[in-house]
Amino acid sequence: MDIKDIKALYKFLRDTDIVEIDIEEEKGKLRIKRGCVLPREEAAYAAPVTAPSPAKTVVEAAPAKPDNVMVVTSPMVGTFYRSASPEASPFVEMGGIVKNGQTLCIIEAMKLMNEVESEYAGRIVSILVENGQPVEYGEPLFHVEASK
Amino acid sequence: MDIKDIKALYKFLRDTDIVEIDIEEEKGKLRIKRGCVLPREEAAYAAPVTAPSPAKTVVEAAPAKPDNVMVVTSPMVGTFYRSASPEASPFVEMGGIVKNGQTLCIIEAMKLMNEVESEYAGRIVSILVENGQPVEYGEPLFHVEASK
Amino acid sequence: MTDAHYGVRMFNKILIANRGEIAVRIIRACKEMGIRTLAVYSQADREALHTRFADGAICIGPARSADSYLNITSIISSMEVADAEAVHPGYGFLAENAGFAEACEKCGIKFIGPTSALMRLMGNKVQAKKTAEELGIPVLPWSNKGVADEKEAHEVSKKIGFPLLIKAAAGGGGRGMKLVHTQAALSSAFNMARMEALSAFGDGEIFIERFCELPRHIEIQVMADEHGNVIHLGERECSIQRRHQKILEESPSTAVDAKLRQKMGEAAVKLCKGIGYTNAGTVEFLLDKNKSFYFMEMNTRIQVEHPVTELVTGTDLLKEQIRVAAGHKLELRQKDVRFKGHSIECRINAEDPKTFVPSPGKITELITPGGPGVRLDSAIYCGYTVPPYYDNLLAKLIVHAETREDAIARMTRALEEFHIAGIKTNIPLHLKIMKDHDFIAGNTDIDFLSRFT
Amino acid sequence: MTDAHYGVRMFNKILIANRGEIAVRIIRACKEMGIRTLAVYSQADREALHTRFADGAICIGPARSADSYLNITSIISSMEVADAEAVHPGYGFLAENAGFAEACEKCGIKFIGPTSALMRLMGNKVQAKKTAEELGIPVLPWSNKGVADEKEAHEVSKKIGFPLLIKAAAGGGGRGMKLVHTQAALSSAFNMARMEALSAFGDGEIFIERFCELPRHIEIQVMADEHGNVIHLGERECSIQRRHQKILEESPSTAVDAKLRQKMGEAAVKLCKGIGYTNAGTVEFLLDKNKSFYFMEMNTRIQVEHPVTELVTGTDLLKEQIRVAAGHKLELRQKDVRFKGHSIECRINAEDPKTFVPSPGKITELITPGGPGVRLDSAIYCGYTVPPYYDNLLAKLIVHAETREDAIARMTRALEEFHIAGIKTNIPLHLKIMKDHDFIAGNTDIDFLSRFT
Repeated sequence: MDIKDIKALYKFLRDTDIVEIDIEEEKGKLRIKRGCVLPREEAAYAAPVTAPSPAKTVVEAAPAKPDNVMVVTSPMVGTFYRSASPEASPFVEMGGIVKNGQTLCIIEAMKLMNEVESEYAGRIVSILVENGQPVEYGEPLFHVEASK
Repeated sequence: MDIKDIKALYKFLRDTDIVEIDIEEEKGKLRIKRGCVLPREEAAYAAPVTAPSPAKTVVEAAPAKPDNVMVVTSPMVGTFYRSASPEASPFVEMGGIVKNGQTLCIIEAMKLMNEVESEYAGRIVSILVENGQPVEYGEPLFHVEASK
Repeated sequence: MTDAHYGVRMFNKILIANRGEIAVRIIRACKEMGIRTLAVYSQADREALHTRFADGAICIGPARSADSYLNITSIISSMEVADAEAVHPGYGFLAENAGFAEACEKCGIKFIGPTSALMRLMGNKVQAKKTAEELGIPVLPWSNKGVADEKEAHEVSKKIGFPLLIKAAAGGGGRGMKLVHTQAALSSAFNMARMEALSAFGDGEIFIERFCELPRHIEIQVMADEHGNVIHLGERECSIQRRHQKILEESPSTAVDAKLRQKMGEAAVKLCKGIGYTNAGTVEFLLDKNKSFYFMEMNTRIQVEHPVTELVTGTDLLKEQIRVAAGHKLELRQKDVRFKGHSIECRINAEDPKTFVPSPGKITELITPGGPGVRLDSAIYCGYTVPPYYDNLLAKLIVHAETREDAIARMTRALEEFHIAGIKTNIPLHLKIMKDHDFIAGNTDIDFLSRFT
Repeated sequence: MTDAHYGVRMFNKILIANRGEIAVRIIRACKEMGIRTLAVYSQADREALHTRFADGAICIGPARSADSYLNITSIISSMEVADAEAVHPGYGFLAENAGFAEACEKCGIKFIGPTSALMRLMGNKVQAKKTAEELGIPVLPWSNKGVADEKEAHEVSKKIGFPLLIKAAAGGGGRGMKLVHTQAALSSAFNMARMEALSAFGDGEIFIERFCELPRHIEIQVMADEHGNVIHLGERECSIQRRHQKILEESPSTAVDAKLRQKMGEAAVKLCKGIGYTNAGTVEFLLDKNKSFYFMEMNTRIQVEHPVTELVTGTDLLKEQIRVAAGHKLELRQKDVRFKGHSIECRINAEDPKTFVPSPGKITELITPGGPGVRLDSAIYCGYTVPPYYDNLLAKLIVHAETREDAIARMTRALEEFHIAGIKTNIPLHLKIMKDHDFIAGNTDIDFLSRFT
């Protein structure tokens, strides 16, 4: 399993709602778990993809985040929704302009819908989680390029 | 047990043939074991005196050894004798001049007397072990200040 | 998935709502049973062993326990998100939180422990004591109900006599207790206790019982399935405590012989049957100098000190908890429970061995004991930083040997091997206990450690 | 000093003439028995655990084994200097060196093991086999004595048939063996074997025996006191070997039932009684596909894999060795030996798990497994540098559980917990074995690992 395979696998996973995948082969084991970003890597603009030891691999999917790009993280464990209902349109879109206090998404926890509001005014430059995917506490959801 | 006590105790021990002493007090345990010098400390001119953890203490009894002072170490485990028999006079004395190949002492191992010869020509500046005391492999026996 | 041992249903995935050595212990049991494990962790525990050992791990909040390990919403949400069927609460944190158990029940998640109703019943010390008394289990003379005011307290005191103890119904583990020696001191002590109980537990209910001088703290391990079967697994001697915190436990107790063990065990089983208890539990007794025992309280969870029972009975209480929660019948019958040898557990805490001040920080050197008869339930490794936010239990060192004398010799050499640098630990205190004449003679009571240090 | 258990004399101080995990194991036994310990170490082992754990330690030579751990003069001199009454040789190094045992006997030092005469008798494979045969213990058809030349070899081959094995009388553990399939290959194989034996062991004595196809390697643990009592403690299954080096052992064997165990045990005991054996020993048998067993050789020492026997029988073989050497009678009688549960040992080696190239160096990260049913006999710690001079055994991971299935599950989770960084280890190989269908089914023979890797 080389880095290209892992990248390809990761690309595939990003488009699904698979959270975790375990592969066991003769050559070794690979586990990919999505949605967990270490705090010291929060600035790394990417969700880590890790293969457990002996061969630890971290794939960084994007270049370093500029200083004026803010991270909106999940305030709780739950399921991430981009819109108020399946039929409704998303609260925000890529490239959209948001105001401080504007609702960005919903985190469903224990059947309750919790709105996540932007603490920044600016432009949405990344949406880091797919609709319907589980998120953990502190997991990055959006990158907002702050207005000057 | 503070450092001064340990130093005093060590001074006392050096003049005896006690190899090891265990003291257990309410305040803690102290073990002093003589005759074991770590190789990286061989040049330290002193036998280490250690109190086991939690309070490791190393007492250095003498200043650093000059470059031209050579160490004669024991080639085997055994008992150190400075003379060929209890009645005979010592092979060498403090301050005595020795030739390369001259017998410095005897190490008795399994009832056999093994003569230890000097590899250096020069003056005996330290006799590090007391007569009749056990020595281990590699333990420093004499310091010889090499002739120029 | 079915359990190979029984052909009965078994959980696919269990969430471990805890941290430290007990979380690791639960993960070990699950792994050996072929059950997937989901750890939850606070931001301070990313490098913790339970986070590393589990099959999956979800960050549930910041370091503060109230926001993470006590965060019921986050934990239940994690189970929904990761599709875990059951939750093991360990001890501490949410283990005796009836509200959490109830939330699990409502969400269709199996809480590995008794029902929330049973937790509520035993969580209230007045209710628990009343229940035990009604079932004919000996209790110390007491107020027989909550004491409403000073006047009632004085009436009760006439019946019970002095010294007496004022306790909070919502307390437990010694919290919220006042010892009163004279009539004169009663009123103010009563009012203080009520105020303290109200502020500490949000519940000012107070009761009074006779004070028992220098008792031993003996507890009986029970295990009950959901089909009405209850067994006991003998006693644990837990008298060596500091401010009601146990630091060393052993089984058997030097004060309990086979006959007394049977009597106390039967009392514990009677209580469990009487209330319809399920899963693992511990019935705590005081044992006085005349070998009379009195029900104190029941802990509705696995205990820190469960390994000493496992070693002398050859059982695996964690696996049994999980099996029972999945609806299995108890493997063992009472008559098959055998006690073999002697076991001692030392709780290795990150603290100054003299001042007991906690000592978190980075472990820079570590040599752990091993060899025959030594079990280490630990959550540390060399290079691990012990966070300052949680309790200071680093590891449980447990030994098993044929006799108590051999167990003490084994524990001594194991403690001597155990080397932890970078933080302070109570290993020197344990070594001192192992060499204490009273301890060696088996003369311990709940004041042992205060006389000793 | 007298042993509290018996009131009989016990040693004051024992010198441990070994290093690594077995030296630590011996120190542990001594400490628990109240016996002072004296370690000896080479200059490469100043930071080794045995040097750190012993009550005293003497440096006996430079790194090279021949100058230190095999240096008989230094070791005996250390005993005289430090006033040790007995020496425990462990396994390897001087453990089966009759000359060392004899030197101890002459110096009035108790060698913890059999007499030098018994070691010489069993050390010569021709003598050992002849002795066993005379006692009525089954052996594979063989030359019945040393084979002097090619001509005699051809005569023997007519009686035995092909394939056959040519072996060195001074060999053992598979060293100096030649497998011969045809008459044509016999002469050159015989001459090569003799030359190799002469250069490897300084003894060119050669014998021939029938080759047994795909046998299991089953060994019986025996223990004998100096009063004529001999017991066996069941078998160990040691078929998983690489180039005659065992890497995994278990007890009981899946191929041995109670009846066969009794038969093999009785054969082992008969041999010991026949030669007047004392102390711990192991009688090695080959077990063929028809469940016939044949005496192979006897190891006159404690084995690496002794813990699996300790865990299933609840005994402490090291302590028993010391007691017996001090003149005590055996604690156990044969009828009291009970077998409980299943035990597996994995030898954790510092080596590449695929190429088997040794991997000495500094251990930079270490997480050791623990929890219920896990025993670790180890000589490593985080920060320790594994020296390149000695064998590459880092630790023995041993588990005990009720059934073989449970033991495999337990070993799997323990291996998964075991994390060693800085050097390579064979942990991945052991994990692969634990998941192998043939292993799980108990289908192992001495070719298992060669088919497997």
